[in-house]
Amino acid sequence: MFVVKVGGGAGIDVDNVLVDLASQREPFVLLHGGSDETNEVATKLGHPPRFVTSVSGYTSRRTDKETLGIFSMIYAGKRNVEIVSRLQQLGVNALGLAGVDGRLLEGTRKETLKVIEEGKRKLIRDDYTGKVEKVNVALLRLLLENGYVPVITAPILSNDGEAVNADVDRCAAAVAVALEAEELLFLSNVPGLLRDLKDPSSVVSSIPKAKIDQYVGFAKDRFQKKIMGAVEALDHGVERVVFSSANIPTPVRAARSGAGTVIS
Amino acid sequence: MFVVKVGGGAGIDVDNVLVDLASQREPFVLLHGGSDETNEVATKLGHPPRFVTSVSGYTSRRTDKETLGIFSMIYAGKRNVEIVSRLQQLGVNALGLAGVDGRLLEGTRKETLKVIEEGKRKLIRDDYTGKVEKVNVALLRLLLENGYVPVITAPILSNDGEAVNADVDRCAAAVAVALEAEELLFLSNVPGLLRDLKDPSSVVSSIPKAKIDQYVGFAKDRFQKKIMGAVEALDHGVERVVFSSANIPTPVRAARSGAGTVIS
Amino acid sequence: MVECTECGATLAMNEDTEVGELITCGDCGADLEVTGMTPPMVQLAPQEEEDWGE
Amino acid sequence: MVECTECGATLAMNEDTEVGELITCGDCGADLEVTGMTPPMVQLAPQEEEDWGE
Repeated sequence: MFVVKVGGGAGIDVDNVLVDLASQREPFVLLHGGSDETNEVATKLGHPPRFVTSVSGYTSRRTDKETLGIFSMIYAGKRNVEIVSRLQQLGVNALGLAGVDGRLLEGTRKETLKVIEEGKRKLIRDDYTGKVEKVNVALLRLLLENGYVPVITAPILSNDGEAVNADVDRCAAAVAVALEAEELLFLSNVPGLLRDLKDPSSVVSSIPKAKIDQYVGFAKDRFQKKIMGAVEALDHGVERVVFSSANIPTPVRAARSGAGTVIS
Repeated sequence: MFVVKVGGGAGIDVDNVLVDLASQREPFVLLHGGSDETNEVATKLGHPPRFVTSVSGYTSRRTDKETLGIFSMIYAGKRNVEIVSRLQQLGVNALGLAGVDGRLLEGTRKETLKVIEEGKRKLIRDDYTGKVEKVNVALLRLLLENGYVPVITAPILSNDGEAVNADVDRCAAAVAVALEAEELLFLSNVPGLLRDLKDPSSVVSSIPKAKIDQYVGFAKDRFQKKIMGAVEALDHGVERVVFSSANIPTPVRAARSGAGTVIS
Repeated sequence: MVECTECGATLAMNEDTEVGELITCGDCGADLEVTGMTPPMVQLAPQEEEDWGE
Repeated sequence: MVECTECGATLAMNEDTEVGELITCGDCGADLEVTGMTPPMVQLAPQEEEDWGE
């Protein structure tokens, strides 16, 4: 069993990943994002995306009620339908689920968020963002045992029954741990963790988990979050976490046989 | 077991239906539309909705590729997430599914569509519309038996693995037949079949299936399609089909005890 | 002018005819799909299993 | 000017302070949330379980 998360950024060849997944024999679960398309549609709808940086320096999407609606349109709607129907076309019996469905992914909504905006420290109260804390693994097993391939995305369900935005990388880590998957693959438009951001050939090929701190420095903001997710997964039983490109030939097979950055 | 379809039109109090559903003891499956919101968002995105009338006089949404994307955003995305999370908040273990998920709803995509547009007869080739022909009832039973309440919407899956728009009323009829449900309820912003469209009190309270032809004349275009769906369901084992308002107190309980127009 | 693909009759096409439009052959009644304007071209329109629409 | 709800010290508020902004009391260091501007009002900001963000 392995878990794949394919990014939602521009320049990610999702179809390339789906075609390779269709040829995999081992059972897998797929998660996907949708950030770039969400930004595009939000801008067209006159509610352009805003990103806030938490006081401890992490950026996240400012998710007020309207943004959450647009977020659901792309993640749980357009993109999930496109990926599921394409996989069905490739002979994979895909079944799309957002975290709210059947309480698949649950977590605590952050009532307040301390952020820095235009140099000012602010407290945001109407943010619909949460951290995934619980995975309904029984639902995943039920579907897998009956021949379905779960294709999962946000939003997730807060403890008081609200849909909230959540970091899909972190959801992928939580799903991998819950399913006791051996491998967790992050496929996106970067070949892996780069020593020098401007040099795509400077990929760090492997990192022993114990030495992760020596490498976290290379990662910029969003990638640091991904590495945090990887460490969390490794700490809870996942054997290998791989960051690799979605755009190379047979990207899944490549990532499972050492391409990109392997943390184990 | 009963099946409820709640409309997507403006002025439909969906929450009123969800609250009443949460108090139902009998198992049920819910389907929902999203037409008005789809029109709104399509217009804002600069791709306003177009409706075409088939040569035999029925109107349907012109669904080119871009429209299909917007359709999925609202039906399978924003609205499905809102309804599922609200039901979860009300203690119902709802699980959202579009027809593409796990091949729940399959049908033939109409390769071509003969329509009348601005007085001209035209042949449309790039329309992503289909008629539901197959229901994956095993998936529905699997979920129901494990305590989940399916919340279903379009798009459905065409035989060659494409997401296509489909009439959710007709999907509701197909689901009711597949599940051998006794009752199929259509809840919307009209109290039932009206003898006089301008007089809300002129509701036809009951219609014996055999006499349906005497009443079809009252129905205007879209409502005629609903009645066709009802007749189809009654012909295949469903005992009662009810058209009633979503906006009256306890609308589900009322519809199950004779409110609106009952066809049986 | 264009020739009906079914019976060979010559059909007049008025100015505002568009590609994708359906025209009926005056002679044999065949339903023809306009597939080109310059030069004008038609082909037999597919027979559609008409039902009550979606 | 506004009074710190924790230690009673008087705090100056500059012009561009906004509702929702966080200010720190110079005396006791408490994190205060600005809840009103006319008149200026503050309350203790909730302690947040800071983590690496979403």
